[in-house]
Amino acid sequence: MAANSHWRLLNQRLGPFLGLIVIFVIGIILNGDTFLNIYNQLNVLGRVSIIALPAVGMTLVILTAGIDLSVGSMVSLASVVCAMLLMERDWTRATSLALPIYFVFIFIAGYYVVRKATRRLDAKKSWSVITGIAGGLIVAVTMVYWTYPQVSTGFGTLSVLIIVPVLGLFLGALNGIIIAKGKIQPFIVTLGMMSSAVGLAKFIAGKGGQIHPIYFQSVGMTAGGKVAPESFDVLSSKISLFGVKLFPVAGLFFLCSVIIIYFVLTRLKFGRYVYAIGGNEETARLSGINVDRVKTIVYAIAGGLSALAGVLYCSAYTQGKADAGITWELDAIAAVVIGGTSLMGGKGTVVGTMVGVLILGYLGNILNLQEVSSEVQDILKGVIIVGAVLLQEGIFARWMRAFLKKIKDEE
Amino acid sequence: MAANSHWRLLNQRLGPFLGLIVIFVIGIILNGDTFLNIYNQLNVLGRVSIIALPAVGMTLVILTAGIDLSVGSMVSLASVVCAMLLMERDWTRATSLALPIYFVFIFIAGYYVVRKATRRLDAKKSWSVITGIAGGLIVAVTMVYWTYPQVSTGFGTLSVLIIVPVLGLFLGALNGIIIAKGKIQPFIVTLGMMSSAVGLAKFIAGKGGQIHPIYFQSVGMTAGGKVAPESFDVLSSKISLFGVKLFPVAGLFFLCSVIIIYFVLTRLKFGRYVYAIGGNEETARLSGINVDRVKTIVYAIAGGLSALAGVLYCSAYTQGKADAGITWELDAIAAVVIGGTSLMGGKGTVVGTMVGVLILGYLGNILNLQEVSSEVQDILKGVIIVGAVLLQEGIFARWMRAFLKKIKDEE
Amino acid sequence: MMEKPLLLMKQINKDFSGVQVLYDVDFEMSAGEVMALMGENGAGKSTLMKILAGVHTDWQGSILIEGEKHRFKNTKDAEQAGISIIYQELNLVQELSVAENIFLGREPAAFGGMINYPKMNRMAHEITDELNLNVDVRTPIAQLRVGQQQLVEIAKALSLNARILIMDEPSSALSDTETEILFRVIRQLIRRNVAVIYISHRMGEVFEIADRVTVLRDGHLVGVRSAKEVQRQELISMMVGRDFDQFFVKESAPQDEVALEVNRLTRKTIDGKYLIKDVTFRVRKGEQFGIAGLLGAGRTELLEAIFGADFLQTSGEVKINGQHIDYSSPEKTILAGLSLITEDRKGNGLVLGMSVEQNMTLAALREIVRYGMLSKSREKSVTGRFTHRLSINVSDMKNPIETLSGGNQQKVLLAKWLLTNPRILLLDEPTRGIDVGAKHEIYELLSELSKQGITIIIVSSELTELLSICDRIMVMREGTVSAILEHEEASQEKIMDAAAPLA
Amino acid sequence: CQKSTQSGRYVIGFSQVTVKEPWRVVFNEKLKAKAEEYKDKVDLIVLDADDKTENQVEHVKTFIAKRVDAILISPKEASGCSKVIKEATEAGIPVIVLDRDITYKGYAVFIGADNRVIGQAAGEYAVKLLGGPGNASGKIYEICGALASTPAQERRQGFHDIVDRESGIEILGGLDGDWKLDQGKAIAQDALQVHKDIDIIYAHNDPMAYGAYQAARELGLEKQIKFLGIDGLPHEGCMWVKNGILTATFLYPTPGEKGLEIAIEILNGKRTITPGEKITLETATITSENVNEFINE
Ligand SMILES: Nc1ncnc2c1ncn2[C@@H]1O[C@H](COP(=O)(O)OP(=O)(O)OP(=O)(O)O)[C@@H](O)[C@H]1O
Ligand SMILES: Nc1ncnc2c1ncn2[C@@H]1O[C@H](COP(=O)(O)OP(=O)(O)OP(=O)(O)O)[C@@H](O)[C@H]1O
Ligand SMILES: [Mg+2]
Ligand SMILES: [Mg+2]
Repeated sequence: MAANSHWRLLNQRLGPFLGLIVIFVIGIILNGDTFLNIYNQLNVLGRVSIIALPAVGMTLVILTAGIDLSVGSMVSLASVVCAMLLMERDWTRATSLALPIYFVFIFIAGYYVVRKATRRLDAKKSWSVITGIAGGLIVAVTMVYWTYPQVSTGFGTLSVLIIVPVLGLFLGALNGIIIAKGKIQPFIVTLGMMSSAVGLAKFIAGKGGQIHPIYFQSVGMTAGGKVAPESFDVLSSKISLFGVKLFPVAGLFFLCSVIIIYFVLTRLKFGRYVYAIGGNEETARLSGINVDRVKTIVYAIAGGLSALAGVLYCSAYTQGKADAGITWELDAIAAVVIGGTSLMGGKGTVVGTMVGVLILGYLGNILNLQEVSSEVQDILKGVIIVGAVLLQEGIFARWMRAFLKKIKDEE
Repeated sequence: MAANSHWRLLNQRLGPFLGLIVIFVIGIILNGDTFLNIYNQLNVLGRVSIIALPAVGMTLVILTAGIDLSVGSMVSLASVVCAMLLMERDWTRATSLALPIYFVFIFIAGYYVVRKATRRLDAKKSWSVITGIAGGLIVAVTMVYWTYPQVSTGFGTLSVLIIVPVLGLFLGALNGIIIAKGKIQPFIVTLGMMSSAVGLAKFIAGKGGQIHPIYFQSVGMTAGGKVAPESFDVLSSKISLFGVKLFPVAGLFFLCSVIIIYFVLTRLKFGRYVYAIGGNEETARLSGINVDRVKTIVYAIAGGLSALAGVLYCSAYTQGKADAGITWELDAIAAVVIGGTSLMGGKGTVVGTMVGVLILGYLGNILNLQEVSSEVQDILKGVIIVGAVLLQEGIFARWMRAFLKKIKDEE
Repeated sequence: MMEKPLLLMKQINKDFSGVQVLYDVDFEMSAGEVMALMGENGAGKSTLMKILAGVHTDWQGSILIEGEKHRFKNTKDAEQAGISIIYQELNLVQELSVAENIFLGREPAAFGGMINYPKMNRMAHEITDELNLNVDVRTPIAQLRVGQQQLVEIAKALSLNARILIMDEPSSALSDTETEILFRVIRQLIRRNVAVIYISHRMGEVFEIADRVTVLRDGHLVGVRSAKEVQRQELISMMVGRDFDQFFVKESAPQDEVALEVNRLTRKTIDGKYLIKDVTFRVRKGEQFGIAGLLGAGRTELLEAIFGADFLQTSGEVKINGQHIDYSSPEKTILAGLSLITEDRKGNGLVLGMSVEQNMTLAALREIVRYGMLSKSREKSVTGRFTHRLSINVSDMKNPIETLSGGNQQKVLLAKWLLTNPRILLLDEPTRGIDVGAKHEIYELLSELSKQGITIIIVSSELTELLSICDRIMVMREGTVSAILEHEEASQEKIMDAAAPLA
Repeated sequence: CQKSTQSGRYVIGFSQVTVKEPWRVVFNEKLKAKAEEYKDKVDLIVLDADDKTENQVEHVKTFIAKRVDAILISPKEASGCSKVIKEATEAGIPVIVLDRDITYKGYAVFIGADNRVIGQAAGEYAVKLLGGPGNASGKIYEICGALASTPAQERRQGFHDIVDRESGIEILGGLDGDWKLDQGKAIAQDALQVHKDIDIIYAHNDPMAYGAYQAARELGLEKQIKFLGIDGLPHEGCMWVKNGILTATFLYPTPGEKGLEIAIEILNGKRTITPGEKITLETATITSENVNEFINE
């Protein structure tokens, strides 16, 4: 198969972009200005931005020849926790889950940073450990001082933007560790996590998984005086210059995540290792790469980004609920694949994923503008997913050739 | 890995059974007679029997190192079509989809059978083709004579038991052909099919996917006089001897499918091919195995069994609807994996799958009897899926050994 | 050179889940020497080396380097101790570039974990030049061929500047010219006082490059000899545990009728690059027909084309006994009487998950079918027969195939294809990585088959082999036929300049 | 808000959260039927959000992009669509919220039945069946709808408002049947073994109640247990009541027609908008006596 690798590579690199252009043109033809106008464009962008984050994380996972079915339920869990942190006062199930994890994480992070630092100064190992612990504690404690009061007053935007993703990181890392240390199929592990995370989300939400609305003064809704900080509303607003709305804030998160991951994949050793593991795990291991660690980090990132998406969801839909991210994992995977990343691992780019996300986003938008019923949308979606991959793999081309050859032979 | 292969093999063979025994004992301890009594047992069996069929098909697929995400939506589609065939009169979307496929299929089947027969008699190729076509036509036409009148009178139990599974076979084969000829990951193709099949189900159900109830005279209800044949109710009844209910009819389908597939896998060339393809597809192809055909058949079987499950669903719940089988694919996969079949392909048994199905069935039953809330059930399910695999792979054992070793080294 | 040894492995014992494969093996060598490690397939050479390289961690015994005790937890540890290894199997990431593969896990960093690509590529380029491997170091490995990939492996090992360099059958994928380059490099290393452990089944090479030879048999150390003094026969008997008069066997009796006829066979990659071009030749019934050529000459591609092995479009005609055959898929060609034993045993020869027995019957299941069902008893008898005939040593036919050593695996493959009772047997590097004992047996088998009228077509990179067992040798150059030599007229030189690419 | 009066026609967009539930199918049917009556001056766009909040928000946004004259929406939950409905309202498009009230109260009108009231009606009926207020006694098994949804919580709440007052009545169960017949059946199958002496099974909708009936029938208990459902759709609940399967069901009226009428009133300027106005639709207790009038309508 390596035979037609050049051709395929070209396809996989450019294919997605062409696809995007095509669908965009179709959009213009079908809906003209309604489609083109800035308002609609920003809508599409704003909407896809949220689901894009798990897709970006998924890209890393799939590049290591893995899969993460739990991103959707991570979004759900995160949205519930986020909403409760914002709206509830005093200790709730949400706080008792998120905060301990958060502090432990802070501690560990601090520990490693400080330890590395001391190592640099070439101190003795024992020393570096001690200083590490000390440093970790200091960081953690300061954080406690900052966060703890918010338990009773309700949490601020910044806090949830840190605490909730950390929760995601943690659960993602859990996925990664089990996969790496247990040497089990990512499919199974994340399938399990998918079920458990949803259950957890429902449990934390209480009453078998009730919805937690988020109220804003500005939106003119209040629940017994309890409201979320206005700043949280900003997350779903649009940046405007001279009164012209230019870019959705969620879009920024999307863009940043893509840029960062792109940098990581292309410039950092870590990125090479991701590709190497996807390409040939055994070789990667024999080359002294710490495969287990890389995997753990990759799944952690996927979890973290999903949780972040959960936060954005809360802001966009002013609620947290246990089925917020249901089936998002499939959309994420679809986007990644349409973006030209191979499920076999080792091949693909995060930019492709971005394009894939946009393709799916515009598709939905156009079909809605066309008032196409949801069932037809489902049918089309399925066809397009398969079609896109067939195109990328240059299958149609091969079939054509085979066909022409047959005709020639007939003569 | 090969190191502890013996141990692993043992685990994978016996593990599931042990798991089943354990869970059974737990059931007895917790709920005593309520759990043990025949009625409850039959209940569980009856309930799992339906979801078991896709799992059995999934086993074949996974043995070829594939995956089929579309089984759930096949169940949905089948249930809708089945319900409409039973309850509607005259041409509906259901009939216009199912019947043509059905006739084409009959024709092709007849064609091959007759052609093979003529070949046996060592006739010329051209001859065998002609006779084949003739034969196919004859069979098809006779079938038309039998089925066609039912379009206006509503279909009988036997007819739906043939027509609907054939629809599943067809769509499954479509999966297989695209996967085989297109050389794309099964995950993608079946993901696409999943989306499309659900869409199709909704479309056929009409009004954006309404539910189609099934009425029986016996249950004393009629929808404008239209009722399904009583014989259809039998599919969800229990076989009883001397007034003692012995075995659910659905259970028979389950059992038969397991026995047949077991036979196919262990006694037929085809079965060996399935394992070979899962073990090393390239080798299989170079050994003269028609990989594409085997794959197509495997996915077709998965589709067919899922459709059959859809029919049983209709009988059990007296309705057909577009979300009947939603997320069943995940349960099926879970059952297969808990049953000790490796997602890497080439290793596993259908008996294991049967055990896996029962384990999940009893789990749900016990938790319900204990009135454990659904969210906790979700959490437990996730944990058990992962735990089961960890056990089978003998990971815990390995960790223990490593741990003990460490301790020894410390000394 | 009796100064204090650089490396000392004492009383090494190793078992794989209870199956003992190394018994109290001692291994010792000093800086600046080349130690050849020889032994039949499954003797334990690779295992011993993997222990030294930190791949296997659960073993008994001790490793001393410059008298200092070491116990490696992983390959990284071993690297730090100055040990690098070229594995018997290729260990490369197809998607990554040549340079990235060479420095995988050891990328020169700029700052903050960023890779310094210019530097890395420069360094990579220096090494590949040293090996006359002239490809752009930025091309993905996937576009290189087995041979070239092997050279990258070597480059990777060299880039570590190790004190101890282990080469596990590095030459088996290399043509003579490339092997020469390899030897040149080894000699340079020796001058830099590096210790080289060289595993090979090729006597000639061993005598050419090695200072001393350590011989293993069935996991036991048989002895150490100086390459200067020891005799070929002695080595063989040490390895095999028995003597035999004559090594190569050729008793083929080609008949007059043409068995296989290939006319203007051509195939291209999608990018229009010729893999083979207008290949035309005839092979007679019962003939042993050799195909020589440098790496990438298109030999594998030719065999695969005839056998219908992959989907690349192919044109031209193939006739068996004067009849056109449809070579669009192995399914069809096998029925037409063709069999192909591929280059890459693990990759596309065996099904590793399956038992020895099942692997053997995979291509000929119809042989063991009774009333449309597989009959276990027939399977047992049939496979038993061939196991005996090819003297495959395997304790239980139900064991997984991966527990057999290379040589025995190769014999299982032969059995597998003989079961299809072919008219024409295509063999691609059938003796690669196989010990003399097994080789000898295979030569005997081949001539026996040719006497039964089966046509043998054998691709090999070992010219001595081809020269001594083939009735005729076809030489390929860049996908085309450059010469077809009769047994008598054929010689190393003629073949080599027919094979050498046109400047 | 600029109307497309040049064409003299009104474009009205409707976002239906899902059509998987038969109740919503009837809902859409009746709404469309009503739209037919006004077809000379109204174009009705009906979109199905496939049970996803995101889709509904997307719908409303496309409606805004298309500058429709009015928006009808039957939201998935109280909070999800608040923001976008605010956006629409501020864009000058009157929004009429149907069936489920939302947290943002700036909309033009809310039309829907009160699930709590319905729950209470069910409770009162159950109490009556068990001996009337004060001296009622017996066991009731409750099968809930998707507990994550407000209707389920309110139907539960309302029921308990009444029944919890009765010391003689014991309420069991409360598992989540997710509105689905099959899950209702599975829950009942298991429950009926633990508690053989259940008098009433109260399910949050008719299909689940019917599922419970099927389970009881397998055990031969269908005669001694009474089944209460909610919704009272003509071809479902009513049919089952008529056939003596359900003892009673409680009408959960569909707000579609009313919604459209009010929308048109607003567009014609016949009705002035008082933000946050609520219109509650009446429920009704459907039993074998009165079932026919509900089927024939
Ligand atoms: N991973 C493994 N699991 C189980 N058995 C193994 C494994 N690796 C090697 N063996 C067994 O150990 C023995 C020695 O194998 P090894 O590869 O070291 O032989 P070798 O001398 O390298 O043979 P060859 O010349 O074919 O490479 C063989 O019997 C082989 O079957
Ligand atoms: N997968 C591939 N993609 C593109 N070109 C290939 C591929 N495999 C082989 N080639 C080209 O085909 C030609 C022959 O390759 P092939 O491997 O058949 O050589 P060979 O003589 O068989 O060498 P070997 O000793 O490895 O068998 C080479 O020019 C090589 O560039
Ligand atoms: Mg070896
Ligand atoms: Mg070759």
